[in-house]
Amino acid sequence: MPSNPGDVILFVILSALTVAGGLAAVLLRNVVHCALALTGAFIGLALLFLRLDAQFAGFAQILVYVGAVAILVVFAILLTRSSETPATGVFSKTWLAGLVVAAAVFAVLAWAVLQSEPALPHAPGEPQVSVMQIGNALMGQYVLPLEIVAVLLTAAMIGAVIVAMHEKKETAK
Amino acid sequence: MTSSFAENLDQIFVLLKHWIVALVPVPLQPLVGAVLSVAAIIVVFATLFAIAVLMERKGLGRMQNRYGPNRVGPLGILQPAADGIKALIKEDVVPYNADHVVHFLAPIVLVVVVFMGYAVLPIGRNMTFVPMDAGLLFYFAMGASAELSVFMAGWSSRNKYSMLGAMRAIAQMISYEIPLLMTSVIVVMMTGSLSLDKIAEVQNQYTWGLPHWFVFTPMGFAAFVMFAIAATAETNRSPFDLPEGESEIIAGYFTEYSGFKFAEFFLGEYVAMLSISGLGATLFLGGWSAPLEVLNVVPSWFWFVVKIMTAMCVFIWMRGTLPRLRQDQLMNFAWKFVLPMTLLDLMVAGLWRFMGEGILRWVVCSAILLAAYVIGGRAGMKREQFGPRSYRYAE
Amino acid sequence: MSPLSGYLLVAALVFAIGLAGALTRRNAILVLIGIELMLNAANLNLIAFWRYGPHPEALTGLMFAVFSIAIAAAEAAVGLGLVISIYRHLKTTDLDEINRMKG
Amino acid sequence: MIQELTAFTPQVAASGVTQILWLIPAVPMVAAGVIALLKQPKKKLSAALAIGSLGFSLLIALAAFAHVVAGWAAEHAVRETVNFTWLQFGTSTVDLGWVLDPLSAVMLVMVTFVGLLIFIYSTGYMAHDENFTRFFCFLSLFAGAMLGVVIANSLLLLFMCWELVGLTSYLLIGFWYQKPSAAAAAKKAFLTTRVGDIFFLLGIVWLFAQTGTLLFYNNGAGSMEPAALSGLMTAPAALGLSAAAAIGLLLFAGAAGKSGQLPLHVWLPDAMEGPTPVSALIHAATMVAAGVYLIARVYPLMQAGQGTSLSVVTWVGAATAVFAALIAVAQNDIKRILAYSTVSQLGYMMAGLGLGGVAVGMFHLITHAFFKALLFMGAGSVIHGAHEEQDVRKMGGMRKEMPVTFATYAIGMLALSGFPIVFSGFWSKDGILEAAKDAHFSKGPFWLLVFGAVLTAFYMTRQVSYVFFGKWRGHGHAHESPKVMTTPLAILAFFAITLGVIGTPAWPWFRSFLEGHAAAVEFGKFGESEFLVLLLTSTVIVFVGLGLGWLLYGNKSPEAEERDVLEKAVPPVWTALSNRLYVDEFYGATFIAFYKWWAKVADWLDRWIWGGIVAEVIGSFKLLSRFSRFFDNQFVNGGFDKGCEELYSGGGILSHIQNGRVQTYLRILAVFVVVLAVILLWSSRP
Repeated sequence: MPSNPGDVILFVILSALTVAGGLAAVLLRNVVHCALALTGAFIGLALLFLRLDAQFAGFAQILVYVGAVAILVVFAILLTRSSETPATGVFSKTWLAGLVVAAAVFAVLAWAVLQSEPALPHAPGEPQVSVMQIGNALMGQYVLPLEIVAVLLTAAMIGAVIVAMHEKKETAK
Repeated sequence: MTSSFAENLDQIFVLLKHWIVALVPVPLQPLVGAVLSVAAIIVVFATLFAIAVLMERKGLGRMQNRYGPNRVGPLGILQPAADGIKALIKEDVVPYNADHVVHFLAPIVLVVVVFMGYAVLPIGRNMTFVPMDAGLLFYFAMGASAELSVFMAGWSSRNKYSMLGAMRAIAQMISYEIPLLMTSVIVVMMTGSLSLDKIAEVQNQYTWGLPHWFVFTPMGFAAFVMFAIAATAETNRSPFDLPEGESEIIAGYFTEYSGFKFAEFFLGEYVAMLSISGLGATLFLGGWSAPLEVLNVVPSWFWFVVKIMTAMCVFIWMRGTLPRLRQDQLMNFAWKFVLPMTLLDLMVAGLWRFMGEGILRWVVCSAILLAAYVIGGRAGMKREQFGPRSYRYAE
Repeated sequence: MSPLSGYLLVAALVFAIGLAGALTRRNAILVLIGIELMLNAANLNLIAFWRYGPHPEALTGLMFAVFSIAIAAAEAAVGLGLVISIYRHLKTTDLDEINRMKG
Repeated sequence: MIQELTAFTPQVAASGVTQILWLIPAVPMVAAGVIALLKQPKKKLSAALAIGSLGFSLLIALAAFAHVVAGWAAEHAVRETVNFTWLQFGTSTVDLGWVLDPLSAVMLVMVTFVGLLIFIYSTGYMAHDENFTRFFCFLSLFAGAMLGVVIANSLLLLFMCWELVGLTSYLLIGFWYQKPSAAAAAKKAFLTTRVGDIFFLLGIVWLFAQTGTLLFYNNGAGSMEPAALSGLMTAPAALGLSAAAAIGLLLFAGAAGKSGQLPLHVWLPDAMEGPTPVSALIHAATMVAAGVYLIARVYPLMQAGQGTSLSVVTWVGAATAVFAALIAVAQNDIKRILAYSTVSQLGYMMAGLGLGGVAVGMFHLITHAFFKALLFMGAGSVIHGAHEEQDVRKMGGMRKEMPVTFATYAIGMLALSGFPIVFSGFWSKDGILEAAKDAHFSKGPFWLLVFGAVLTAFYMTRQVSYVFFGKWRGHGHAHESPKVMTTPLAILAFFAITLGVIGTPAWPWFRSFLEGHAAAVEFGKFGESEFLVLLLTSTVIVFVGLGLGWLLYGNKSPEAEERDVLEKAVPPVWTALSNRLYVDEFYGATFIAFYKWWAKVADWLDRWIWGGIVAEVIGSFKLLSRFSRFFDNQFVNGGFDKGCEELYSGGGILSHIQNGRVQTYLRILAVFVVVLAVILLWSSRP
C-alpha cells in the first residue's frame, strides 16, 4: 500500500508533537512545565496509537498517563517543592557524558532500523481489531497476566502508600 | 403515514445534515459533515448551558425564598445573554506573577476536553458524532484530562487559594473517578460492549410496554445511585463543591480568572454537568429511548434532552438542599463507602450473569445489595468519635 | 520508506530523549519523567510491530502494550512514592546529592 | 436383587433449585463465620444472623421440597445431582456434589425447620449466658455441617461434613467447658464417635478402591447405582462376605458411632452436659439422625449385602432399643432419661431401616425428630422453671405452674410412647413393628421391639408422673417459661400430632413419596384384620406400659432419698440399671486400661529404645564433626583466607564504580546496551 500524502503529513505532525513534547519535558527549566510538556508527549503518542488502529491502547494511554501518571507527577512536584526553579543549574555535572551516551543509543537504534529497512513489511495487517476481541483475549488467553497485573497494582499501591507515609514515631523523637 | 412522519421527525437532524452535505463537492464532504456536527453540538449545548444557568438561578431563588433574576427581559429570561455580554466585554486581569502561558491554556483545555466528551454520546437514534467502539473509554479519557486543566489553572495563578482549590479538586476528582468508572463497568458487564451506541441500543427494548433500562435492575439501580453521587462529586457540585467553597477559598482554582476566561470555566463546568448527565442517561436511563413503548412516536433526541435536563434539575435541587461536606468526610465517603459498595455491586453484577434467567436472580441480587446498603448505611450513620484530626505533609 | 520504519524512528528518538533526560537532569522527578518517556517509546514500538506484523489478530503486541501501560502506572506510583520518601529524609530531590545508602 | 428404589422414571437434569442447593449449608456456615468475627456482646445481631440464615435455608429447603413434590406428583422420581471434580490424581478423580431427591428433601425440611425452632428457643434459653455469641456461632456452624451431610452426593463430602458435625458437637457439648463434667463429656463424645468414624473411613477407602467413585448418583456411574453395585456384590472379601456386605458393615459402624448404637452408645447420655437446646438439636433432630440418614443414603449398598448387612443393622438396632430402654427406667436425671430414650428410639430407626426399608426408618426419624425436640425443649423449660434442677425426684406437681409446658410435654410423651391413633409416634412405631412381624429371618427383633415399646411407655410415664404430678418437692417456686420458649414447643406439639397423617396405612403418602410411586387413600386398610390385630397389639403394649407406670409412680410424691419402687422390689437389677449396666465401667476396665498400658509402653519405647538410637547417632555425628573441624581449621581455611584477601582487594577497586550516583549506573548500562547492539548488528550484517 503506497502511503498517501495526507497520511504522511498527519504522521509527521503527530511525530513532531510527540518529539517536541518529549524535548520540552526534558529541557525546560521549570519542573511543572516539564510535567505539562510530558502530557503533550503522551497525547501525541496516544494519537500515534490511534493512527495505528490501536483505539483501546490509545484511550488507555490517555486515561492512565494523562489522567493518572501526569497528576501523580505534579503532586510529587508540589510535595517535594520542586516547582520553583533552582538557583543552581538544572542539569547534572555529568550532563555532557549523558548526552553523548543518549545520542549513541539513538544512533545505534536508528542505524538498526535503517539497516533492516528492506526487510520491514510495508502494508499493515488487514484485520481491524474490535474492543470485543481485546476484552475476550484479556478474559481468556491473557487472564493470568491480567490477574498478576491486578495483584501487582494492589501491591504497588500499598507499597507506595507505605513508602510515602509519614512515620509518626520518628517525628516525635 | 404517521409512523413514517414520526420516523422522519426522529431523524430530522440526520436528514438535514445529509441534505446539506450533499450540496458540497465530494472531496469536501467529510470535512463539512464533521464541521456541521461539531457546530451543532456546540450550539445546542451552549444553549442548554444558558437554559440551565437560568434554571439554576431561578430555581435556587425559589428555594431560598427570593425571586432570582427578573429584570432582563420578560421574567428575567434574557439574563444569560446579559451575563455573556458582560463576561465578553470585561477586562481580562492576569496576576503579575502568574505563569502566563499556562494561565491562558487552562480554561481552553477544560472547554475543549469537556466538549470532546460529546463526540461519543448518542444524542438520539443514529445521532452519535463519532460512533466509536471504545466510546466509554474515550469519554473517561477525556474526563481524566479535565483534571489536568484544573491543576494548570490552580498552579499557574500563583495564589494559595487557587492552589488549594486545585489540590482539593484533583484529589476529589481522582477519588470519585474510580467509582464512576466502576459503575460504568457494571453496565459494560451487562451489555458486553464499551460502545455507548450499543449500550443505548440494548436498553431500547420493551417488556409489557416498559423499557429495559439498567436502572430497573437491582445492581443497575445501585450502580445508578453510586454513579449519581460520583458524578456530582466529579463535577464539583454541591454538596461536593469544596474546590470552590467560597466561604473558605474564595472560588477555588479559578479565583484569579476574570472576564471571558472565567466564563469559559463557568461554561466548562456546566457543559461537563450536562455531559455527565448525558452519560448517566445513556448508561442507566436508556439514553434516547422513550420511557414507555407507546411514547416512541416522540423523537429520540427529545427524550435525551428531557433526561439530561431532569438530571440538571436534580443537581440544582441538591445544591439548594444539602450542606457542604468537609474534606476528610469527602475522602472517607469516597474510599470507605462508595468504592466498597461499587465493588460489591460489581460482584453482584457478575453473580447476575452467572445465575442465568429467572426470578431467583432478582431476589438474590436485590437481597444482597439491600442488605449491604442497609448495613453500610447504618454503620455510616453512627456518630464516630471525632478526635483532633491529623494531617500528613511531605515534610 | 516503509511507514513502520517511520514509527520505529520516532520511537527511537523519543527513547533517546527520555534517556538523555534521565541521564542529564538533576531532579529525581525529571529522571522518572525520562523513564516514562522511554517506556512509552517502547509501547509505540510494540504497537507499531503489532500493526505491521504478520499476525495482528493474535493481539500479542497490543496486549503487551496494554499490560505495559498498567505496569507503568504501578511503577510511577512507587517511584514517586520513593522520591517523596527520599525528599522527606534528605530534604532534596537533587540526584547529585543523593549518593548515600544511609538515610 | 438390586432394584432401584423408585418405580417412576428417574429425572436427572438439575433444575434451578438444585443448582443453588449448596446455599442451604453454605449460608449458615457463612453466618457462623460472620458471627465469629462479631464483637462479643452483640447478642441481638448474632441471634438474628443465625436465625435469619437458617430461615433462609428453610426457604430454599421448602422450595426444593416443593420441587420434589411437584416432580413426584407428575410421576417423575426426582433425583437431581450437581457434581464437580474436586481433586485429580493420575487418572482417577475425586468428585464432590450434591443431590436432591425425596430423601434429602424431606431431611432438609426437617432439619431446617426443627433447627430453626431450636434456634428461636435458644434465644430465650441462653439469654443470660455471657457467651451467647459464641453459642450461636457454633450452633450455626453445626446446622450448616448437618445440612451438608444431608445434601451430599458424595461419600467424601458427606464424611467431611460428618466430621464437621462431630467437631461442632464437641464444641457444643463442651460449651460450658468450665464444668469438668462438660469438658469430659465433650471429649468422650468426640473420641467415641471417632471409633466409628475410623471404620467409616475404611469403608470409604474400600468403596473408592472398588468402584473408583465416591459419588452416590452420577447418571449410572455412581457407586449407589446398579453398575457399581453388581460389581461390589461379586467382589469377594474375607469371611465369606462380599465386598458390598463388608463395606456396608464398615459404614454401619460409622453410623453406629454417630447414632449411638449398641457398643458405641456411651457418649450420648453424657452429652447431656451441654445446654438443653444443644441436646435438643444434637439428640433429637440432627446429629444422631445423621447415622440413620447415612444408612438410608447408602441403602442400595446395604441391600446389595445379601441380607447380611441389613440383618446386622436390624439386630443391633433392636438390641439397642431394649438395652437403652432398660437403662432409661432407672435414671433420675430428666435429660438422661430422654437421652437413653433417644438411644432406644435410634435403635428402632435402625431396626426399621433393616426390616422395612428406607421409608419405615425415615418416617420414624422424622416423627421422632419432632417429638423428641419437643421433649428436650420441654425438659429445658422444666429445668428452667425449676431453677436449674435436673433431678426428677426433686420436682413434682408442675402441671399447675407450667400449664403450656405440661400440655406440650404430655403430647410429646404420648407421641414417644406411641399412644394409639392420635399421635404420630404411634404410626411410625407401628410401621416398624409391622415390618418386624413380617421379618423373614427371625422373629427375635419383633419381640425385642415389643418389649422395648412397653418399656418406653413405662419410663415415660414414670418421668411425667415425677415431674408434673404429685406435690412440689423442689426448692423455690416453679414458674412458666417465656413466650419465646413456649411458642416453639406449641409448634412442635402440633407437628407431633399431625405428622402421623402422612404415614398411616390408609394413606401411606410418606412411603410412596420416598419410594416414588403414587399414593392412594384406602380407608379400607383400617378394616383389614391383619392390620387390626397389629393395631390392637400395639395399643395393648402401650397401655400395659402406661398402666404399669401409672400404677407404680402415679401421683406419688416420693422424697429424693427414698428408694425407688422398683429398687425395693428387685434391688440387684435396679442397681445394675441405674449404673447403666456397667458399660462405661467395662470400657474403663478394658479398652481404656489397655490404652493407658499401651501409652506407658510407647513412652518407655520412646525414652529408651528410639531415644537411645537417636542419642547414639548424634554421638557419632559429633565425633565426625570434631574431625571435620580439625581438618577445616588446618587445611581448608589457609587457602580460603588467602583467596578472600585477594577478592577483598579486588572488590576495593571495583567499589569505585559504585559511587552512589544513579545516573552513573544508568550511563554504564546504556553504554553497554549500545555495545551489545553494535555487536549484534555487526555480526548479523548480510
